[in-house]
Amino acid sequence: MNTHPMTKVTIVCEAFARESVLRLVESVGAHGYTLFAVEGSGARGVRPADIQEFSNIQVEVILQPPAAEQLLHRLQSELFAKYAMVAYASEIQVLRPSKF
Amino acid sequence: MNTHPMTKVTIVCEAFARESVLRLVESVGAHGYTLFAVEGSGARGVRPADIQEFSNIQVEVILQPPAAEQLLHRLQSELFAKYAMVAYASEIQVLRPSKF
Amino acid sequence: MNTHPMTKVTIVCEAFARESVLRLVESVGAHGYTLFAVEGSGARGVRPADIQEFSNIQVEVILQPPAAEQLLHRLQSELFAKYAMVAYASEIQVLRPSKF
Amino acid sequence: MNLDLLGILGANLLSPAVLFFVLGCVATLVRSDLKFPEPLYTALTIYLLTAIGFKGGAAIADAGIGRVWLPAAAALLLGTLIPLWAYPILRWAGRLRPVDAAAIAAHYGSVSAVTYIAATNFLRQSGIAFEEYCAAFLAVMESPAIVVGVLLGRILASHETGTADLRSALRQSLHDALAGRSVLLLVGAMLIGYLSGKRGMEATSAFFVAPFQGILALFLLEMGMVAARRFGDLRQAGSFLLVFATAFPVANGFIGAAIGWGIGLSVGGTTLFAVLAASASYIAAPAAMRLALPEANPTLYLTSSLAVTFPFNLTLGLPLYALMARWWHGTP
Amino acid sequence: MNLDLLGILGANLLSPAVLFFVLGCVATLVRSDLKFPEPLYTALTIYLLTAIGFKGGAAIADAGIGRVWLPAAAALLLGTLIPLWAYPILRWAGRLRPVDAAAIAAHYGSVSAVTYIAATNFLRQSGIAFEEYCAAFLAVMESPAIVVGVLLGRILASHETGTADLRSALRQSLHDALAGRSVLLLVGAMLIGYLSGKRGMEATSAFFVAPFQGILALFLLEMGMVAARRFGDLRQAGSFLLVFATAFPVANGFIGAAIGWGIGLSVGGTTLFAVLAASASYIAAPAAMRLALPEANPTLYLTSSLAVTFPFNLTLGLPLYALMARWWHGTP
Amino acid sequence: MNLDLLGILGANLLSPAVLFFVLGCVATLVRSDLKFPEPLYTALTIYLLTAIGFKGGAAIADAGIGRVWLPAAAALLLGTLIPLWAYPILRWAGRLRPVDAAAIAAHYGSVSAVTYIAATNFLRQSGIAFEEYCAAFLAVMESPAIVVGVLLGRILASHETGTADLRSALRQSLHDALAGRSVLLLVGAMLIGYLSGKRGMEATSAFFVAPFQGILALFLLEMGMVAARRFGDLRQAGSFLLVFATAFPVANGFIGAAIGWGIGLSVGGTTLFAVLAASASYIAAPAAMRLALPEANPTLYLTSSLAVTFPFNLTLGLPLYALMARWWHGTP
Ligand SMILES: Nc1ncnc2c1ncn2[C@@H]1O[C@H](COP(=O)(O)O)[C@@H](O)[C@H]1O
Ligand SMILES: Nc1ncnc2c1ncn2[C@@H]1O[C@H](COP(=O)(O)O)[C@@H](O)[C@H]1O
Ligand SMILES: Nc1ncnc2c1ncn2[C@@H]1O[C@H](COP(=O)(O)O)[C@@H](O)[C@H]1O
Ligand code: NA
Ligand code: NA
Ligand code: NA
Repeated sequence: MNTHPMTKVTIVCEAFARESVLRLVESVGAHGYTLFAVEGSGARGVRPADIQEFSNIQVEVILQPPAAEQLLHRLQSELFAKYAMVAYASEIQVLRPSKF
Repeated sequence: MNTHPMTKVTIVCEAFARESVLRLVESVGAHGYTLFAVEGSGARGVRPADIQEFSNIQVEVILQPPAAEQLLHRLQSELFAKYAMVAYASEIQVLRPSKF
Repeated sequence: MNTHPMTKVTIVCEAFARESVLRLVESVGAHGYTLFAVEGSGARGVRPADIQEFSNIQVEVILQPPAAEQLLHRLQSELFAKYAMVAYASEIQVLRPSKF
Repeated sequence: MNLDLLGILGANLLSPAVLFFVLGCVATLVRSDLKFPEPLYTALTIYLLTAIGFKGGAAIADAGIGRVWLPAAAALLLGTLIPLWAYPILRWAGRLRPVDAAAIAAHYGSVSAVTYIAATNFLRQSGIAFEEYCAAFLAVMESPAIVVGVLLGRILASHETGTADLRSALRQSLHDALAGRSVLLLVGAMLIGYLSGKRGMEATSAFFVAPFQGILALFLLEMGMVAARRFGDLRQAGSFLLVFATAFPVANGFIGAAIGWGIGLSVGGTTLFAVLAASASYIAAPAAMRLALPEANPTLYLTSSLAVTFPFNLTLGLPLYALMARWWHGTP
Repeated sequence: MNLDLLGILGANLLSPAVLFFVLGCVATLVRSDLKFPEPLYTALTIYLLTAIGFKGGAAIADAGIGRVWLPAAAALLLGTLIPLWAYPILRWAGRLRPVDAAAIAAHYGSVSAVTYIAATNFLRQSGIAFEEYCAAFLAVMESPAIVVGVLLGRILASHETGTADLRSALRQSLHDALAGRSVLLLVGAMLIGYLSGKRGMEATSAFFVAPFQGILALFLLEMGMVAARRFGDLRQAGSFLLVFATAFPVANGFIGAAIGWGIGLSVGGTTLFAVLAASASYIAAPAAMRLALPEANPTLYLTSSLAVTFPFNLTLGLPLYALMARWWHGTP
Repeated sequence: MNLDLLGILGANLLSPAVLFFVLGCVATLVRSDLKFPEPLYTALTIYLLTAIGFKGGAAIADAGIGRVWLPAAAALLLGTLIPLWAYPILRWAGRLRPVDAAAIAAHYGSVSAVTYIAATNFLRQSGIAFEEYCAAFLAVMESPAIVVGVLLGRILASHETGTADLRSALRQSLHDALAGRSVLLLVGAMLIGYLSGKRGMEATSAFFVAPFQGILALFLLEMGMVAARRFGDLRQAGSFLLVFATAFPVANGFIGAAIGWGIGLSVGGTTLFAVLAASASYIAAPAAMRLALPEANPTLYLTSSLAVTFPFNLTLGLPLYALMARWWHGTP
């Protein structure tokens, strides 16, 4: 397949972290992101999705592997302590590598 | 990258299966989950998302690979026959393996 | 694990593309899909999710690798120019390969 | 009397509620992109259940519990018995699997809140007075049949089930029956209406009473879409179920009208009692069956309750049950 | 007369509807975190279309179809012709690509339901009577221009398109035009209002009529946010489009007022006719263009219809079209 | 007077608003599957804030700004001072970390719009007149305490923070305070109510006024569920905070009543002033703290404001503050 490896970073976090996360995503050079509301449960308890302010979001960002690494590390150093948050990377294949 | 392999199990199923699935997720030792409402179509027809009771959910669980294997197999043996359901595993990279 | 490799194609696009994308998904032989509304930002600007007609959707389709390849290429040749859209493939493991 | 039937039938068919239901069916059939987002559906449900419960509670406070408990007990009993009568018909006349017969029986013993609400609407439009406290019967009739249906299904159908399993399934069904959102909202709002009395009613009637009929109409637009989506499964359900899904409600309606008249309800209240007996659950019962009898085939019970009985009751059933009520009261 | 313009202009600008629209613009401009969730937007749309259709249908029943069909035919014709007049202006005066000219032409021939609804609100607040059945003109004017625009775009712009493609695109546009949610809700509710008549109206007016103006105000808060998000694209649209997006509606409004007067509508009805001619679609037309003319640039047609024409009509246009209506009626 | 307390206490506890709140708590405690979808919560919030703001603005127009600015300035001052008084208590009597003390102090200086709205509801039900323009005090009291709390937390608690950081955190807090959705809706709707005056009010009162109490009741159902979810954290919060979360509001309410009486408000207005002083924010303040003082422990401030102070004020507080108002007015 004429596809190119790229990294997708997924961030699940409380909605309060939205601005901080998007700022970070932009600052590592990502060209875009996708975001949606989710419910969840984790170390910081159950987070139902009925009040926007108390709920979770999932942010998915496709980037070049080095930028993904940078994003993960900055998430860890700057935001993990402050917010309920999970972040992980996965390998994907895209068609237009220049887009990311 | 100083990241660690982990498995993400994704379950797409009818909303009725919610409690059964979450019970299973807990019983294999997962420390958390993320959940959101989705529409879908599959072997059991189209499932639009207008009535909560008739709609689908997607559950995403990050766990250690052996626990993921266990989760998939118990889904297959205990729930696949009863509910409209799709489940799959994918490899991801996380920063704090002890969290999962 | 007694699992089988399969490909998941993820398509993030403007809601207007819904019918065109689902038609394509069907025509490459997929047996199902999962779909949900998302917000996003990309080359064509920020797409908030308050008006259905102006918002984004994310479509996830599990298929055999060759069908996935076909889907990606037809997305590229038929829809990439017309709609705000991102598409990518990732490898997953399923239990019932005959389902897809 | 025939003419009269035509009269109230026509009035019902031309009411905004029924017409919006039809519009919803049309929307699905012409593949319109009209969709009610899930939160809107949920919001409308919460509103309708709360409003009907609240008005019911205020009416109980007005009438005194003394006048309500007997008919409520009768309603509860009726809800428990209907599945026991439905099961043999479905099992032997319909040759359905035991688990499917049990699941369908549960649906017809339970009730459809929306049908009840549409019935109050119909009575109001037809100028027939009714006891607002009948909402209490709606509340007590939702769950018993579901529990009976689960018991039937587990005992008669599943061989693999031990007693422990049965007990846990029952406990789950009972919890869901009592803490499930529809019973909780209905009974809770009823208590609130009862406790807050006239003053509470005055304060909130611009919300719970005035816009009620319009909101119901909008909700039935959505229900039309939901029901019509199941029309495609009619063939799969088979002709026995189609007949059952219209004839059985009529029979139950007739019995319900007899009981309503026997326990001293007005013509309007008798109609509502008949409607409760005739209506089939299509939300609470399916949810319970998916959990407690997952081996039962959803197409069978959903198609008959949602795609046949519900539209039938809404359009032809309501006027028919009103006639039955008049007939028992000797005022045809 | 000048003074009068200022009077009704002020009344319009200080109405809750317009002020909430402005508040929405402000919310976007100060980057407030205020957001309307999508289901709320959809719920408000369903309510507004249903309410306006329902009232329109009841009004047609009242007036008799005989009085409605001629002006409705005129409205339909006008909707078909406006794009044919818009296209050359956009193509040659504006030097736009054929496909962009066709797409924009479709927007201006079609109508904005919200602008129409705001106009009825404006007339009510100004104490100007109008024919409620004008909602029928709204219903018939949404689609023709879209079909014409698609045809123009396909025939004049795309060279790669064969006849089969053209036919399938047309079939799709026609289906979407007739089964699309806005036309379906509007026409469906109109039929329901027509069929259920006075009684239906009485039963539901506490929902469809009483809270209407407040709900519209809330909806315009959201529309203000949506429109203001496009303000950033104004530069990209270019100065020709900015002028077009205000001058063209005024010209169409003048013609619409003439026709409204000519076919015997009251001053209020004439105003509404002018408003329909002047308004530009920003929901149905963009959706159709994305599907049928995806090569057209959305920034151009969305910015002009949503960020210029809509706010212009809402604030300055409505009083202006009312004045035009008075002028044609000789009662300035 | 004791008897009187029991009277209005009973009336409050048996109002639909409070009973629906209790029902919400019950729903959570029995693990019901009842859930309000997020868009419904947001829609209800938008409605309540807009309605209360709109009515407030119309009342200001009626009373004249001259009568409003002095009490508004007093409210603003009080909001600024309460955190300065709360901080030492929390820090030294409660032995909380500086950042937690600052965060909690911000919550108690700020206000809960829902508590205020429930208070107007309570007064209306009790037949106590009040100045509708008190909504202006609600608007000015939300933000100052948040800014003060952030300053306290940053200056007294964080050692790593430089001046640049502090300034940017303050700028962010100020922006969020002024452009945040609650202040924007409240102040915006107030301006609209002020500008559109009597006519605007007439046009929209069937939406903004009539159904208000019922919608509030429904909203409190949801708030009961949200508050009860935090009951499990009560132990974690510790007994000091439990005492603080009831005693501190009562003390502030007493001071607020004194000031309200001192600046010449009626008994009803004095009650509302006391309620504002007593109430604690549980939406705006937590959001601001998560952003500006993320090191503070959310369990502490959310549990005390949402799970203790809010229910306390709603049930026992409102009648108590009304009594305080009467006491200061010498009409017990
Ligand atoms: N093991 C997990 N699998 C999937 N999602 C998780 C997991 N743990 C946490 N999450 C998500 O991340 C959010 C924050 O996690 P936490 O900080 O652990 O409370 C949770 O609310 C979940 O939505
Ligand atoms: N091939 C597929 N790709 C993505 N999602 C699927 C697929 N098949 C099924 N699903 C999802 O899983 C749900 C249940 O599937 P089923 O049991 O096949 O009806 C569907 O409603 C879809 O949301
Ligand atoms: N780098 C990215 N990472 C994740 N999602 C993206 C990215 N770029 C674009 N998207 C999503 O795809 C949609 C369309 O992208 P575009 O065509 O670039 O505007 C956006 O609205 C986002 O939801
Ligand atoms: Na029944
Ligand atoms: Na037009
Ligand atoms: Na306070």
